Amino acid sequence: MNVSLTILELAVVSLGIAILLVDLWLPEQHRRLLGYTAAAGVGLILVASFLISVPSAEYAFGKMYVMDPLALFFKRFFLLAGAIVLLLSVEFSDRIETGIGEYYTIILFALSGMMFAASANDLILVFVALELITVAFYVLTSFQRNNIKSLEAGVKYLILGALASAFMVYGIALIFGTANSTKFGDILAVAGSVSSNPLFLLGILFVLVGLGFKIAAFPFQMWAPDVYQGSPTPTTALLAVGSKAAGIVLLLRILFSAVPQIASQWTSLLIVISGVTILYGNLCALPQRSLKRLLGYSSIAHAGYLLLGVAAVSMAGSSAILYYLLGYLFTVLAAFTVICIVMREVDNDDISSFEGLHARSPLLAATLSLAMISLAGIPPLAGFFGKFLLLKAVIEQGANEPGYYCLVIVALVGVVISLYYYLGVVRTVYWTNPSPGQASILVSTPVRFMIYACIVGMLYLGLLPNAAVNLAIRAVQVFHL
Amino acid sequence: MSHISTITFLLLWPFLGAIVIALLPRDFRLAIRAVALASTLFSLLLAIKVFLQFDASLLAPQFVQKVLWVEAIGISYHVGVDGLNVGLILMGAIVAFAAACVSSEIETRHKEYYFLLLVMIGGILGAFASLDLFFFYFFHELALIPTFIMIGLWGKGENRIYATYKITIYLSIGALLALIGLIALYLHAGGTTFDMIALTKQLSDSPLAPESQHLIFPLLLFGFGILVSLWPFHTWAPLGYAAAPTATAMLHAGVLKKFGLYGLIRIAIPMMPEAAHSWMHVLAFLCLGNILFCGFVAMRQKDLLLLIGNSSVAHMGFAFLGIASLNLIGITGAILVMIAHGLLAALTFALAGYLYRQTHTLRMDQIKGLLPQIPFVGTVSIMALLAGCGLPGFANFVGEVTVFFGAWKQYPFVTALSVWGALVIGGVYMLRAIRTIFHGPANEGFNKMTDAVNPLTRLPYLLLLGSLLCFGFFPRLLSDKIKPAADAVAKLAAVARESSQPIESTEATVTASSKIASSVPTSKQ
Amino acid sequence: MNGVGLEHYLIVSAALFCIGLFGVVTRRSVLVIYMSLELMLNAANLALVAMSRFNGNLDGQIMVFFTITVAAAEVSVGLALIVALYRKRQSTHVEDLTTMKL
Amino acid sequence: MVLFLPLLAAIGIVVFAQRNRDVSAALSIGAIVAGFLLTILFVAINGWHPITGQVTALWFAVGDLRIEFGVRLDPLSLLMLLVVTGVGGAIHIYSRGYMREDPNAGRFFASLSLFTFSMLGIVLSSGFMQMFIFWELVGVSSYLLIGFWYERPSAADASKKAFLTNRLGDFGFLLGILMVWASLGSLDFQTLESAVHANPDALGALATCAGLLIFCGAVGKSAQFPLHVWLPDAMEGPTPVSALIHAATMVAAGVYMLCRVFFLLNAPALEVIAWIGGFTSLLAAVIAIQQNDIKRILAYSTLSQLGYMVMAVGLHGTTPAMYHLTTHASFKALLFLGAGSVICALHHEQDIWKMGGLKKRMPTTYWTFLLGTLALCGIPPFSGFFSKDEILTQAFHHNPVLFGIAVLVAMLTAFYMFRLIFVAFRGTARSEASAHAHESPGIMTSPLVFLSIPTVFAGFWGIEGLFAGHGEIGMAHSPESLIGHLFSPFSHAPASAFAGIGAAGFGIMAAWRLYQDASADPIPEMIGRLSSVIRNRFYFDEIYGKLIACSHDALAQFSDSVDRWVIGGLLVKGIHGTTDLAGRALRLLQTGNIQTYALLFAIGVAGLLYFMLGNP
Amino acid sequence: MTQEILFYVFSFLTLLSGILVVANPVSRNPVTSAMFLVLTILFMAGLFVLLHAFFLAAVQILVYAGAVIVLFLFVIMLLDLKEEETRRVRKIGAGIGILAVASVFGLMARTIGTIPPTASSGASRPTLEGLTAPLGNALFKQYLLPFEILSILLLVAMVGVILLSKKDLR
Repeated sequence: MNVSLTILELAVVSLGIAILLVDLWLPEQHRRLLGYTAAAGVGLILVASFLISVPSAEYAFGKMYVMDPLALFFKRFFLLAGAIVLLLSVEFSDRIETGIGEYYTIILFALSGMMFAASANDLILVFVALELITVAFYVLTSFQRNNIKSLEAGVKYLILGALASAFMVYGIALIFGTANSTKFGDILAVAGSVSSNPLFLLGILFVLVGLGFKIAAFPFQMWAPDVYQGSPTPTTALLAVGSKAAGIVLLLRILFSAVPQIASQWTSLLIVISGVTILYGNLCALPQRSLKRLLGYSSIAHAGYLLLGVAAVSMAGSSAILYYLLGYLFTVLAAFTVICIVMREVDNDDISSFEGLHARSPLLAATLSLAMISLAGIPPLAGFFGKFLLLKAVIEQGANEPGYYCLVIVALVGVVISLYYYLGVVRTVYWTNPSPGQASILVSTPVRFMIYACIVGMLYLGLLPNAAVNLAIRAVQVFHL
Repeated sequence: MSHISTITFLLLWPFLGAIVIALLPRDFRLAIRAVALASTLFSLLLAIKVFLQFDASLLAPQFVQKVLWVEAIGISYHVGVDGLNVGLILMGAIVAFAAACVSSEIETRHKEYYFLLLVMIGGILGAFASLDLFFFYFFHELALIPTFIMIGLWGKGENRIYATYKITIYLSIGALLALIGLIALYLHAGGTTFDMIALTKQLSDSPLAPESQHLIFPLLLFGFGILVSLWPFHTWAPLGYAAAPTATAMLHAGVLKKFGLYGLIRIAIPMMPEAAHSWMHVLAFLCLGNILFCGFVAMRQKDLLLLIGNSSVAHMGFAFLGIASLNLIGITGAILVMIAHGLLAALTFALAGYLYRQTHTLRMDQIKGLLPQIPFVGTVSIMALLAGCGLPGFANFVGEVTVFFGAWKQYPFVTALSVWGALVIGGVYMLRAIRTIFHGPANEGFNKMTDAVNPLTRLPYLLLLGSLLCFGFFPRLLSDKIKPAADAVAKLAAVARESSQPIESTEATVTASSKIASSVPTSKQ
Repeated sequence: MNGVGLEHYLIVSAALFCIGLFGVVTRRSVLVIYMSLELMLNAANLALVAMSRFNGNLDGQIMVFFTITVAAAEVSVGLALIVALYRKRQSTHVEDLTTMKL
Repeated sequence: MVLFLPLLAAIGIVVFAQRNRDVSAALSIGAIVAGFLLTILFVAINGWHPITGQVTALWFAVGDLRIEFGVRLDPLSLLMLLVVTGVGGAIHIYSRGYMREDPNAGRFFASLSLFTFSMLGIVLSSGFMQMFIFWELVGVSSYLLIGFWYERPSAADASKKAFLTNRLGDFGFLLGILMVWASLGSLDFQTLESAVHANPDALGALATCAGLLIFCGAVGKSAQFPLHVWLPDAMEGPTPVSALIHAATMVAAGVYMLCRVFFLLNAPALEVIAWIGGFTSLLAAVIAIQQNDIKRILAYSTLSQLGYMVMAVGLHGTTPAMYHLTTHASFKALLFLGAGSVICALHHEQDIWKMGGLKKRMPTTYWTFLLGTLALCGIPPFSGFFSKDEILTQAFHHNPVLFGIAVLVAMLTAFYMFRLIFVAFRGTARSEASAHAHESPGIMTSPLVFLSIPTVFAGFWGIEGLFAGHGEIGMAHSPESLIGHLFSPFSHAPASAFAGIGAAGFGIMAAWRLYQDASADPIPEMIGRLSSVIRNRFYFDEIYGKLIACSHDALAQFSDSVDRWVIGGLLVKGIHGTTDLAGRALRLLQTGNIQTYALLFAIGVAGLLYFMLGNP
Repeated sequence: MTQEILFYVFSFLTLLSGILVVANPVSRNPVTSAMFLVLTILFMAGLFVLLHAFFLAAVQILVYAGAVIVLFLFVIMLLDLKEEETRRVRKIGAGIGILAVASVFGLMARTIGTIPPTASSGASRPTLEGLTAPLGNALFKQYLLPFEILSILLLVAMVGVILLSKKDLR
């Protein structure tokens, strides 16, 4: 048993426990420090993760846990996201009346869940890791317990999440029953014989339901807008980036490591889900006035784009997903940072409260605009190249199955629709003038630094994607495609 | 790559300028403007240098620079010039400088404006200089975004927001269609490289299967077509240009719009000649929509900007016609039209912008008889409008006539109608504009106009007009440079023609020519 | 146990699962919804145990163990939420939880 | 050299001397006079058949398309060159006086020089494309000149109309050029000519069509029916412009072009050309007799004479056509300048019924005008007689019906011209202005005198020799042949000669009878409604107006509404609206009620299962 | 044979009480639902016993009946929740719900019906005994990692519950 492979997760968990404990003795006025410490700690772990290199897959806990380039990629991804979200939480801390220390801790625990999920090589571990994430998010979502919206979001997320979990458990049961194992390696070994077994397929479908809920894919996307809107902003950010990425990595692992044959049989399903998700998210976002809710819908649409890569069932598609997620990370976090800071001034995320932002804070305005532009998939930002790779991957498959071309068309329609509302945000930010009462917004140094980091990330990925693409390509080599 | 090509410098200047502007404090208005002017001027000088040093006798692209960008999928930063784009780059640089000059009309948010302007210029120049499919598209998109934002922020008129959305959505659809086509092309060609030169060579050696060609070509045709306002996807253009700030309209209508045409010539036709043959008939008839339909629409416009916008759409029809003819003359003509129209559109929009600043309206039922008050601008405007209806001496005439000669053999009927559109319809609306706005008695309320007296103010107009006249008088400056490259394209297209059914086309010619015989007496009225 | 095979257990678990699902879909008290969710998880547990038994593989039972724990954790968080919510709204009705919509 | 002098002058004026009237006038006049002298010098040195027949330079070439710019010197172009520079020079000088008051004279002379340049370009062009280019340039410079007083709505409208009508003709011309190029593969006159000579059927089935299309160009420029409407309106320009453009040079370009490309025209095409020419001349003559504006009378007379020339071309008579063109250029320019002198003297009064008795007050003008009139009417021994006679002879030999028309037109010509003379110059002054008119200054009368020289004598030496190609027939003409020539019309075709003279005489008599002392026009009473029909030019303008309104405007309106409602409205707005609606409708699913979400979740699962497992 | 009868009895009772949890025609009181839930869980424990999962049966009763349901009841009592008010009975919603759930069940049952009957014919007689010792062994050796993760999960849940339900914090 090679426990040392889990060093990163262990570090995060220890950090979480440490924060929890330190919080007990820390005086009120130094709370801010706690957040910075947590962020710095995560950052440190992130840096440390670069000391680890995994030339080939290594296993621990009886092949339940795997450490391979894909896992490492996502661990770093989550660590990065975690560091930024923690910084964001510090910014948000005055709006959480109680237990900010616990907030950081739970974020860290959720983070560790995501990191475990990245390494999951067994359905049981998948389930447990996902539940850790989910339960942590139940708490994070309803953390503003004096805010009815936050509580409501928590309840909604909890009920639907538990529903999805139930399906997932049932699915795991069925898979276990037919393949007689929950380990991916074993499933892959017997998949040839069981892939025609309807019970096995049913199991896979139920597991997909559970994951579909996590990434907010159609038809399990209903929760996203409400929860995005109601949750505290850092939670939303982490939900948008971390939870979605965790769902995606598990989806990829299960589909392409455990049951690749089934994945290639089910392309039509994936195509339909991806297409409908894109359309649904974009169409619903059109008339949206609440920016967080809009981003909720947009996250549905982006789940659809990510599913493009899944639907392609190819190395190119998977690597495109990884790249896309990386771009999405910077973009969404930048957007939520701005929202978080602006909402600190006015407790309202209606788009109208962003009017004249350019005059109140040019940096925030530019950041939000850049984020929107990147989300819309316009060069030179990361979103463009990600979409480019995804579309390329899908078109690549078009020769085998014409349905892919329809999917491409749908994706295009989605992109065009999305332009409308993304640019609507940009318009509000720049076209209008601030109402007289609104003062200019000050941005603290760490946040400024963070924003710069996000912008640099977006630009770097958009302008010099070579390294990231290579990284993604190396990471997806683990799949059996 | 040890050396850095002049072209790279040419692209770099606007971006460098943009960065410098981004770093300057927002109160340094003069410095910001100076940086913008200087960087575009440097680009212009480099473009002139490239143009003069360009050796038409070499078929390979020159001033090449190639840096691997994304190794895994074969994207590289690859720029260079050959006959197809050398003129366009020069034109783009001229228009860019002129656009920077006329930007003095901007009164708010200089910093953002000039930043976006320079990014747009860099993108435009990059799109035309790229020899890599990805960067070709990338730069174009890069230039589009500032366009949208500038229209929205500094645009004029009440419905600029609607116009912004319309232009955004339309152009995005077009660009995305083209993107799909480009990706599909890349993949069908083996998925190893985005390099245009390599792809062209590879595809001429082993052409794509006809099914693939017929799948990809329409994507490119309509994708690029929407970008160039191919009828009936043109409605964004007049509206958008009417709403755009002057420099944006100049750059977009003048240069960026040509991207689609350039793409057709550079990519679609040489790489998929067979499909090109079967689709060019469609294009030929759609271009009639541009020439005649939009010409008629232009006749009805009451606003000068809308008139110019529609006429610019109509002019695109000639370039389409040239491309549709798929022969050396037609393609050369199309490029000439592109260059000429680029200069002309920039000039007209610059002038319209000047007038608008003076009058705050360009409705032709309100402003009348301006010439005596603004002799310089008026005269230049009249010359520009006359150039717009294809007057010899201006570069447009050369391009249009060349297109007609090129297209005549393929589509006599279409060409006849296009000639009608060029000579008669074009004449009607341009003269109408001159007649109402500049001639006739002056209208009350517009008697406080000031003419452009300052030499610096005059510079952009004179520069554009001078280039138009220069290329109009000495078209060989351009045509000799274009010809070898256009010939290569036409040859690739011709190879496919021989392989496809020749009988059908001759039949078509015969029927078409009998049509023309019957149509001439009626069309003479 | 000759006549009773895996499929019987599975049918029972499926039926129970669907009963739970039905409860989630139709009941309007959040508490009862939680209970229905418990039913669903229990149904899954039944399936797991049956699978485990008929496959001769203990892993299924381990999974049940985890499921029970997770269910308990979820329910506790959920109930805490209800308490918090009830303090704000004096209601555990789902129809009162619609401040965010459209 | 001759070609570029005016261009340089034009550029010079635009760049340096726009504000300075004297300099610009001097530049312009200097250029054209120098051109005239150079031409004479050239002819004197090289004769009518220069060794260097054609020099060209490649202007533009792509593939099969070679557009060359060249100078083609042959008798035809040299003659035309003389006409353009000579008559044009006189008009330039005259303009100096006529425009001395105008503040924008600089612009005027720039346009004038540009016009001269373009005209010379047409004359000297060696290929179709070059000719077309200058053809268009002539169009635009005439546009500038007609619309010189652009503040006047009528002038602005007239210039627009002229340009557009010309454009219509150019449309056909360009199509014709394209057609010729497509079948013969060249645009060079020389190459084309040899190709046609080598193989008369080279143009194939399209020969007639191509010929007629090219003729369209001439119809536009030479204002033949049905595109004649612009010419009378063009009289809104300053009078020297009318003289230059609409009498001497521009309108002659069409005829010149027809002569130049005569080899391309086959019999059916010529037939059509002849009839159009004949019809135009008759129509214009009829209209002319009921016009009251002095310049309009002259304009219609020009139309009529152009019809003559075109008819002559159509009857295979390029030589008579060119001959008449030459003589007509000089005497019509003379007449226009005379009219201009009158107008100037009367402070821009153009109605002949408000003149009268000018003979005494403006003797130079009167006598030169009379000379011009006599020439126009074809009274021997003035030049018009000889040229007209040749056309009549041509018609007599080829087409008796057209001959009849021609004679009738000759009679009408004499009638309306002498109506003009009698009403305007004889009798008594009918207005204040005419009573106090003064003779124009020398700078205006000297061109009149200069122009009256060829008016009187041009007929003496004829131009057949030029085209016959034998011997050098220059300025030095032997007196024997001159005398012989003088009477040759009577000797070799007496019928047509006498018919012409007779018709003219009859016309003069009629005019004398009717207008000797008339204070108002007696004709309206005599023919009633017809008069107003004639006076209103057979309502051509109105008909065209309606026609254009019904065709182009309707099409434009149609296109515009399609653009606005169908493409912009139905499609764009429709798609946009549908999308928006779909968004709003889908949004309704998000009721905020968790139960709905769960239900949809369940439905989703059901759907998913059905989709994947429903049909095993 | 006894086992067979017991299976049918327990199954029937499980399902019946399950139905009564969600759709009690008599009472809409959450307490009733909770009580029937206890019954369901008890009967299911019986099924577990039939499947020789003795340890799990015990856990089931202890954790669910002993802890979870008590928690439910505790909350119900704490909040003094009354009967679920019947506002508008959403017949359409319920109808669609029944339809959707029925179709899910139908599809699941059909899929389950496709298992080859060999599993039930007793050809491979199951021998697995769900005793405590092997379970514990597996749990603390092979499944140590998920177990530990679960402990974190419980920690998270604990922290969360305290934060959410505490009346006033500091």
